[in-house]
Amino acid sequence: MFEGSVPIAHYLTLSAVLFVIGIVGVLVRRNVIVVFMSIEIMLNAVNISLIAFDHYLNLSNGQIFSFMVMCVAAAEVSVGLAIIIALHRNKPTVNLDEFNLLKW
Amino acid sequence: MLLKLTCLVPLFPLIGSIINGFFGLRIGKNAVGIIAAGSMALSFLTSILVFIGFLLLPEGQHIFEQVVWSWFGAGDFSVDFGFQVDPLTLVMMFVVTGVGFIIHVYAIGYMHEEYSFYRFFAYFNLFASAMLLLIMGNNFLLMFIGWEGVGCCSYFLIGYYFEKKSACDAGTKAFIVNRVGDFAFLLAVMYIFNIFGTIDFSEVMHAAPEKLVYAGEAVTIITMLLFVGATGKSAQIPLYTWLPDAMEGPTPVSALIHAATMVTAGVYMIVRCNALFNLAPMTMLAVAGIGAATAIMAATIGMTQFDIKRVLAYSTVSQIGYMMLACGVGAYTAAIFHLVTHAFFKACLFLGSGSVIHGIHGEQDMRKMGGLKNYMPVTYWTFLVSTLAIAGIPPLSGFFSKDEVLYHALMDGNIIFWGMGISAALLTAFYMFRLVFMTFHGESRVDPNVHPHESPKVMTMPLVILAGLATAGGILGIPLFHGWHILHNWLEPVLHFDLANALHHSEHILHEAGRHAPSWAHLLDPKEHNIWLEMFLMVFSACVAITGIAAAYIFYIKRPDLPEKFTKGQWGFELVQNKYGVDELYDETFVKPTVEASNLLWKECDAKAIDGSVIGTAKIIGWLSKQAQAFQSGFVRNYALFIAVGFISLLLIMF
Amino acid sequence: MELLIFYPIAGLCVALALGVIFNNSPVGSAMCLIGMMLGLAAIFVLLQAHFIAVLQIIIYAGAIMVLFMFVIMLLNLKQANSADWVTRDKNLFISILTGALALGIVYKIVDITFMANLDSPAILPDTFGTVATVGEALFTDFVLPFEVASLLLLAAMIGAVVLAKPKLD
Amino acid sequence: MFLTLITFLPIIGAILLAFFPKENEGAIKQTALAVAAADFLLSLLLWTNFDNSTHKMQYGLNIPWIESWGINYHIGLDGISLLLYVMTTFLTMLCIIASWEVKKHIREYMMAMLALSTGMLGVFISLDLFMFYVFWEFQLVPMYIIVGVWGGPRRIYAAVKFFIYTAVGSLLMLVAIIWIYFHIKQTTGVATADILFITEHISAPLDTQKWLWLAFFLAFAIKVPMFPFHTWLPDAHVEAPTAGSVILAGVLLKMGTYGFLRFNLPFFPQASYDFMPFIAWLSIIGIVYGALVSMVQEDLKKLVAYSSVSHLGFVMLGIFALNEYGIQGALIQNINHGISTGALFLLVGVIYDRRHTRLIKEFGGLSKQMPIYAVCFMIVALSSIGLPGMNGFVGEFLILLGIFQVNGLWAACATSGVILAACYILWMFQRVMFLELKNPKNMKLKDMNMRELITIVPLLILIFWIGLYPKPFMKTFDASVNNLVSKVSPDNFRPKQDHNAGEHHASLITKTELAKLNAQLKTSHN
Amino acid sequence: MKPILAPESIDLIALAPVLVLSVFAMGVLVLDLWAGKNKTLVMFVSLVGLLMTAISAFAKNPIPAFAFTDSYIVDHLSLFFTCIFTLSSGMAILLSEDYNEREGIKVGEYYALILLCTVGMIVLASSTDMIMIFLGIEIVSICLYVLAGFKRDDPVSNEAALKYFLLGAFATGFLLYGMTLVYGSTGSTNLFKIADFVKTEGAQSNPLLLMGIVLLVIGLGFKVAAVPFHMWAPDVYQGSPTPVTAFMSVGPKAAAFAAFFRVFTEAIPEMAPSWEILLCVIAVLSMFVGNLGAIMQTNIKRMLAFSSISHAGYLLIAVIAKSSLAGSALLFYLLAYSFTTFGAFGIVILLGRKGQENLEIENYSGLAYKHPILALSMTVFLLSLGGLPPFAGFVAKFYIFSAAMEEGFVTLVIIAVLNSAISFYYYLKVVVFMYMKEPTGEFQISLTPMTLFVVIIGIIGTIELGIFPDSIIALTSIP
Repeated sequence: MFEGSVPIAHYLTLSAVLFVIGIVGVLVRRNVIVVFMSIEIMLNAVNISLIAFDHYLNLSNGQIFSFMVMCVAAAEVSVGLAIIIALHRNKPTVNLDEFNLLKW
Repeated sequence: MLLKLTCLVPLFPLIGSIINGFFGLRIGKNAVGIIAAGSMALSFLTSILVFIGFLLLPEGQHIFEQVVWSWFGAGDFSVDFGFQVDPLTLVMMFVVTGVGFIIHVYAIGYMHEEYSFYRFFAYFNLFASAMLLLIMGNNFLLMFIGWEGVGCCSYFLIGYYFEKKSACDAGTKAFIVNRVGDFAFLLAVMYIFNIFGTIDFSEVMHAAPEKLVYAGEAVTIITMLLFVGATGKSAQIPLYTWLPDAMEGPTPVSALIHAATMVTAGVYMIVRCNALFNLAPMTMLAVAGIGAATAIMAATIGMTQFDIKRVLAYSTVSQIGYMMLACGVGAYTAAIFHLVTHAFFKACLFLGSGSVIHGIHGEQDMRKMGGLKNYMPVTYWTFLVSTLAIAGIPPLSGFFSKDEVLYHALMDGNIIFWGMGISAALLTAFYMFRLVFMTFHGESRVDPNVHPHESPKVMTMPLVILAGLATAGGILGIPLFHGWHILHNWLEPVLHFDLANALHHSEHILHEAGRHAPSWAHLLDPKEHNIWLEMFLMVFSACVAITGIAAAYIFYIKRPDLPEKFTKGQWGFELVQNKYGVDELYDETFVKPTVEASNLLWKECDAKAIDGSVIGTAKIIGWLSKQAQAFQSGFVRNYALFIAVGFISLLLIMF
Repeated sequence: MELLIFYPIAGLCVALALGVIFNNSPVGSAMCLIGMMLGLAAIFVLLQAHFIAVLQIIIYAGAIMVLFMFVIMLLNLKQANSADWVTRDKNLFISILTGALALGIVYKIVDITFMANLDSPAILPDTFGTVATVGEALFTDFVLPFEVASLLLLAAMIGAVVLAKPKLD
Repeated sequence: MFLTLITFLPIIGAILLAFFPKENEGAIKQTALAVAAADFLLSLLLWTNFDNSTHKMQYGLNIPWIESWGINYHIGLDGISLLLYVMTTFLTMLCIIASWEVKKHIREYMMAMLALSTGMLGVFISLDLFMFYVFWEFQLVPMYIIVGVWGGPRRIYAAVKFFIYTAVGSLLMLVAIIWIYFHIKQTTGVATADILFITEHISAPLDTQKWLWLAFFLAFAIKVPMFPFHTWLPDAHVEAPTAGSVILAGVLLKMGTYGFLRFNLPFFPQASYDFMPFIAWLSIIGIVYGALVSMVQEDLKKLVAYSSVSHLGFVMLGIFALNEYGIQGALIQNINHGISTGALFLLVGVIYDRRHTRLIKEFGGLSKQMPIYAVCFMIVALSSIGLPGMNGFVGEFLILLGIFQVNGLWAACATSGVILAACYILWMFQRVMFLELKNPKNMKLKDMNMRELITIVPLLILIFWIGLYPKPFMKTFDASVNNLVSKVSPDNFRPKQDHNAGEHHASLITKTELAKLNAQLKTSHN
Repeated sequence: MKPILAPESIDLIALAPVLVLSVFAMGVLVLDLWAGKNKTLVMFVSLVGLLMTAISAFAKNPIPAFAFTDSYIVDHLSLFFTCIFTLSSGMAILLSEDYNEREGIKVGEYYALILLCTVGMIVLASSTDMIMIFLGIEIVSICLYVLAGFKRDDPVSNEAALKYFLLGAFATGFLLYGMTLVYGSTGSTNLFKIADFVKTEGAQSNPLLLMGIVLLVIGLGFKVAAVPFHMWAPDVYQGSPTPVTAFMSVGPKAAAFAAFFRVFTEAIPEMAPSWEILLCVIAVLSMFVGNLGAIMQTNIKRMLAFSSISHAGYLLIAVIAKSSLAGSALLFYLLAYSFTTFGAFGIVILLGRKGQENLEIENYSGLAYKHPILALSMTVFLLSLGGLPPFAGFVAKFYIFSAAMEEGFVTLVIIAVLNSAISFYYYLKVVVFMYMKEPTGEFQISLTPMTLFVVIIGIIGTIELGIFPDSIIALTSIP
C-alpha cells in the first residue's frame, strides 16, 4: 500500500491548508512580525503547489516562478522590516491595533 | 360709408379710459369727467351714424361685418378681430351707449368727492368699451373678450373702495363666480369649433340646422354650456349670489353694470345664439325653468331686504329671470324688449336710490329713511314712475314688456311658467312699492343730525331722462294690431328660424348615421296669435300689479305694524331674509373644502409625500454612506478580513 | 515509500505552521517558521525539485529567517503582551468568524482541487528539477524576469535603506 | 457662423469680465449689460431674417467636431427654437438690468449670468445629441452657482437639490442617447448623433421606443417640471435671487418642453401616442394640483412657483394633444409663461428689495402706497390667469382647443384650472394690494423706480401685443409645427376609423365624418 | 554539458524604455551623492529620463512586436500606457519638488524610487507572461510601500506605509496563488499560450482554472482598489505624502488596469461568461461603496481616495466590455483621469503650508473670493471628475459607457450613471465650500511655480480633452 507516488491533489491540499493557515494568522494576530510571518507562510504554501504542478506537468516554469517568489519574498521582508523599524522609531510597539490614526 | 365707423364705437371709450388712466391725476376732475362722458357721447353718436348706415343697406342684407385684423389661429382654426352689425347689435348698442352716457353724466356728480375720481372713470370707460366689444363681436371669442372684460371691470369697480374688506371680497367673488360661467362658455366654444370648424356667429348660426340634430346630444351639451355661462353673467340660479354683494360698488356702477348692461349679457348671448337654442328643446326647458325660478326666488328675497340697493339688486335678478323665461319659451323679442325697458327703469331706480343715498349721506338702510319725498321731489317722482313701470302699470314700458313675456310663457310654454311669472309680477309690485313707501312716504326715520337734500342737476337730469324713457319705452312693442310690433319686425332677420328645414336636415343626418329619427311632426303645427287672450292677460296682470301695490300700501302706510306681526319669529321669513342661506351653503360646500383640501395637498401630499420621497432618497443614501464608512475601522485585521470574505464570496459566486 | 515520507512531513509542516500563528512569543513563531520551511524543503525534494529545495533552505530558512530574528532581537520583543491575541478579547466574534471562514475556504479549495481531474502525471526525466535544467530555462526563456528581478531587489534595497536609516541627511 | 457668434458672445463677455478689477463695479455692470444687449439685438436680426415659410433648419452650421465618433458641431434654428432663443437673450438682458443692485461679488454674478446665457442658447441651437447634452448639463453649473451664492437663507440646500435632481434625469437621458447612437450605427451603418439624421432614420421596436421615451421623458419632465417631479422648483425659486427665478421660470423650464418637442415626439411618435393619456393625466393633475397648492401659499415666490407648475401643465397638455392647435398653443404659451411669470418674479423682487420679505401676510393695501406698481402687478396677474386680450389667453385657448379635439373630458378638467387660477391670483392680489395699509413697515414704501420700470414695461407691452396680435410670433413656428404634426399625428397610428365619433359626438356629424360620407358617395358612384 | 545559447528573441530595442529608465534611475542615485542638498538638478535629470523614456518607447516599430519568447510585447496599449506612466510620474515629480521642499524631504532616492516604480509599471503594462506581471506588480508595490512611508517622522505616513505593505503582501499571496493555479491548469505562464490552451482544450469548466481566476481577480482588484479589496486605499491615500497620493491614484492604478485588461482580455477571453459576473459584482460594489463612502468625508484627500475607488468601478466596466473600443476607452479615461487628478492634488498641495496641510474641506471656505482662479480650476477638476460636460471626465465616461453599451451592458451603464449622479453631491460639496461659505481662516498661499505648472497642465488637459478630444481619441483608438 505504500507503493506508487503521492497524488498531486494531496500536495495541493497541503499547500491550500498552509495557505489558509497563513490567512488565519494574518487575521488573528496583532503582532506585526507574526502577521508578517503568516504572510510568508502563504507564499511558501504557494511554492508547494508551484513545484507540484511542475512535477505533474514536467515543466520548469513553476520552479522559475518559485525562484522569483523567493526573491520577492526577500525583497518584501527587507522593506517590510525596514518599515517596522521606522515605525518603531516613532512608536515603540509592534501591536497592529495601535496603528489606528487613519480610519472612517 | 357710415358703417365703416363701426370699429370706432368701442374705440372711443377705450381711448377715454386710457387717457383718464394715465393722465387723469394731472388733468383734473372736470377734464376727466368731460373726457369720460364725452367719449361715451361720441360712441353714442357714432352708433346713430352706424344705424343710419345700416338702414341704407340694400334690401335683404341684414348684417354687416367688419374685420379689423386677424387675431390668431392655428392650423385650420383662425379667429378675426371683427365686428358685426345687425338689428340685435344695434339695439344693444343704443342701450349701452345711450344709458351708459346718461349714467356717466350722473356719475360725474355722484363721484365728485372721490379722490381717485380718474380711476373710477378709467374703469368705467373701459367697461363700456368691453361691453360694446361683447355685443359687437362677430365671433364667440371676441364676444368672450368682452365677456371677461366686463367681468374684470366689474371686479375693479365693485372693489373700487379697495380698503373695505367686504368690497374686495365682493369683487373677487363676482370675478370667480363669473369665471365658473366663463369656463362653461369656453368649453361650449371649443365644442362649437369641433363641430362647425368655425366660431363666426353668422356662419355657425347659418350652418346650425345642417350640422346639428334637433334635440341631439351635441346641441344640448353646447347650449347647456352656453346657458351655464349665461347664468354666471346674468346672475341666475345657481350663480346669482355675486350680484347682491356687488352692490358694494358705487351706485352708478350698480346702475350701469349690475342693472342695465352687463348682467343682461347672458340674455343677449342666448338671443344671439337662438339658432342653437331653438334646436335644443331640453335646454330651452331648463332656461325657462331656471328663469322663472330665479324670478320668484329673487322676488321673495327682495321682499325681505332692508338695504335699498340690495332690494333693487334682487329685483334685477328677478327681472333677468323674466328675460330668461322669455328666452326659454322662444320669445326672444320679448326678452330683448324687456331687456331694453328694464335697462331704462332699473337704471333710473338705481340712480334714484343713489340720489337718495347721496342725499342722506350714504345711508342705505330703508329703516332709517322715510318721508323723503318732500326733501327730494325730483328723485321721488322719477323713482315713482320707474317703480310703476317695473310693477307693470299700464301704459308704462314695463307693463308691455312684462306682459309680452307672460303671454308667450302661456302660449309657447305652459301654464306653470305663466303662473310663476304672474306671481313674480305680484311680488315685484309688492316689494317695489314697499321700497317706495318705506323710503319716501310715512314719517321720517332719518338720523336727525342728517339733513336730506336734493341732488345737483347733473344727477337729477339723468333721472328725468331715464324716467321719460321708462315711460315711453313701451312704444317699441305695443302689440295693438296683429303683426304691428316695431321691435319684432326689426329683429325678425336675426330671429328668423325655419324649424321645418332644420328637422328635415336632422332626419337626413340621422339617416346617414344609420340611426332612426323620432317623429317631430307635432312640432310643426301652427299656433295662431290670439289677440283677445292677450288683451285679457293684459288686464289680468294689470290687476295683479295693482293688487300688489295695494298690499304694499296696506302693509307700509295704513298698518305699519302688520309686517312685524307677520314676520315675527317666522322661520320661513328668517330663511328668506338670509337669502335661503345659499351663500352659506356655497361657502360650506365649495369654498371651505377647497381651501382645506389645498392645505392638505400642500402640507401632506406635497411636503410630506412627494418631496418627502425625494428627501428620503437623499437620507437613505446618507445613511448608507455612514454604513460604508463604518467598515473603515482602521484595523489592518479587518481590512484583511474583508479581503478574505471577498475571496470566499467570490468563490461562492463562481461555483 | 513516498507516502510514508510525505504524510508525516506534511503533518509536521501543518503543525509547525499552526505553531507559528498560535505561538505567544515571536521568537517561538520564528522558530516554528524555520522548521516549517525546512519541512517544505523536504517536500520539494520529494517532488524532485532539488534546486528549489536548496534555495528554500538557503534563502528562506537562511537569509530571510535570520533577518526576522535580527529584527525581533533589535526591537527586543519579549513575551507578547496579552493584547496580542484577538481571541483573548472582545473581538471574539471576529475570531470565530475567521475560524469558520478558514475552514470554509479550506473545504472549498480542497473540494475544487479534487474536482479537477489531475490523474495523468507526466513521466519525469531524470534531469527534472536539476540546477542545469532550471538554470537553462532561467537564462534562456526567462532571462527577462531574471533581470527584472534585479531591479526589484535594487528598489527593495533603496527602500530599506531610506526607511531604516537612523537619520536622513 | 453668425449664430455661433451670438451664442458664444455672452461667455466671451464673461471671460472678459474676469479681467476687470473687482472694485470697478460700474464698469463691470455696464459691460455685462452691453454684452447682453448686443446679444439681444443680434438675435433680433435672426428673427427678422427668419424665413417662416419652411420648417428647415436655418442659420445652420455643420462642421466635424469629434470625427472619430461622427459627432459634429451642428447648429441651426427652426420655428420651434427661434422664439425661445430670442426670449433667452431678451430675458438675460432684463435680468442683468434687474440685478443692478446686487452688492455681493458683482463680477462673479455677472459672469455667471452670461455663462448661463450661453449654456441656454446652446441648448436651443444644438442639432447634435452629444452637443445638446453638453450644453444641457453645462448650464446647470452657472445656475447652481447663482442660486447657491446669491440666494436666500436655504440657498445651498436648494441649489444642490436643483443640481442633483436635474442631473439624475439627464444622466438617464445620456444612456438613452448612447443607445440611440449605437442603434443608428447598427441600422444605418452611419456613426452619428445628428438629430435630423436620427429623426429621419430611427426605427426602434415599440417596446424599446417606450424605454427610450421614458428615459428622455424623465430628463425633460424633471426640467419642466411635471407633476410628481416638481418639488425642486419651489425651493429653487424661493431661494434664487430675483434674476435667477426669472431665468429659471423664463428659460430653464422651457428647455424641458423644448426637449419634448425636439426629441420625444419626432423620435418616438408611436410611443408618444401610446403615452398620450399618461401625460395628459399627469398634466391635468399638475394643472389642478399646482393651482390648489399655490392657492394656500404664504410666500409670494412659492405661490408663483406652484403656479408655474400649473401653467407648464397646460403646455405639456398642448404638446401631447399632438395636433397643430395644441402644439402651437404650447409654443406660444411657453413664451407667455416666460413673460408673465418672469414679470411676476420681477415684481415680487421689487417689493422684496424694499421689505426683504415675501410673506403675503406682511403686505396689504400696497396699491395705495405704490399705485404704478399695483397697476403693473394687476396687468401681469390678469395675463397669467389668461384674461382674453392678454397673452395668456391665446395660448391657453389653443391648447384647450387642441386637447378638446382629442378628448372632451380632459379639456373640461384642464379648463377647471382656469377657474382656480383666478382664485389664487386674485386672492393673493387682494391680500397684497388691497385692504387697508395696516403694516407700519409698508407705510413709506417707494413706488417703482425708473430701472424697475425699464425691466417691467417691455414685458407689459409684450403681454398686450401677444394678446391682441400674436401673428408675428405664431407665424414663425407655423411651418415647423405642421411638419412636426405630420410626423406625430395620431392618425398615423390609431386604427383608421375616427373613434371620437363613437364616444361623445354621438348624434352629430363631425367634419371628418362628413368628409368620409362624401368619399363613400364618390366611390359608390364610380 | 552543452553551452547555453542566448535565445535570439532577446530584443533590446523593444525593451528600450525599461532600459533607459532603469539607467536613469541608477544615474539619479549616483547623481544624488554629489547633488547635495539641492535636489533640483536630480529632479530635472529624472524628468529628462522620463521624457527620453517616452520617446524611446516609440523606437520599436512596426508594432505589435513580441520579444523574449513572447513574454514581452510592444503594442498600442503598452505604448500608450508607457506615455501615461511617464506623464504621471513626471507630474508627480513636479508636484513633489515644492512639496518636499516644504516638508523637508530632501532625499534623492525619492526620485529614484519613482523612476523605478515607473519601470515596474512599464514592465507591467507590456509583459505578457504571468511571471513578468508578478514581478512588475511587485516592483511597483515595493516602491510604493516605501514612498507611502516617506515622511518618516510622520506617524500617519508610517501607518499608511505599514497598512499598505501588510495588505499588499497579503494580496500578493492571493495573486500568486491565482497565477499558480492558472499555470497549473493550463500548463503555461504565457498569456497567449494560456489563451490557446483554453481555446483548444476547452478548459472553460476546469475548476482549478476558475479558482485561479477568482484569485487573480482578488490580487489585481486589490491593486486597483476595487471593493471589497479597497479598504487600504482611503487610509493609505490620506496618510501618504500628497504627491505620492496623486501618483498612486494615477500611475500604479493605470498599470494595474493595464495588467487587468491584458490578463482578462488576452489570456482568458474565452472564460468571459464565468468572470464577467465576478467583475460586474466588483464594479458595481466599487462604484457604490466609493461614492457613498466619499459623501461623508471631511478630509479632501480621503474624499478623493473614495472617489478614485468609484473610478476604479467605472474603469472595470471597460475591462468587462473587453472590446478594442473598451481598451481605447480605458486609455482615454486614464489619461483624462490623470490630468484631472494631478490638477486637483496640485491645488490641494498649494493650499497647504508647512505644518498645516489644510486638508479639511472646511479649509476651502470662501476660496473663490480670495483666489478665484484657483477655485475655478478646482471646480473644473471636480466637475470633470464627476463627469460633467464640457470637461475631460465627461468625454471619458461617455467613451466607457459607449463601449459597455455596444457590448450590451445596459444595466451596468445605468448603475454607473446613477452613481455619477451621487458623486456630484460630494464634488459639489467642495464647490459649496469654495463659493458659498464665508472664509474661516486666512489663506497664506505661496503659488510655487512647479505645482502651478502642474495645475496649468491639468487645466489645459482637462479642457482640451473635454472640448477637442478628437485628436486624442484618434490616438487612443486601438486599431
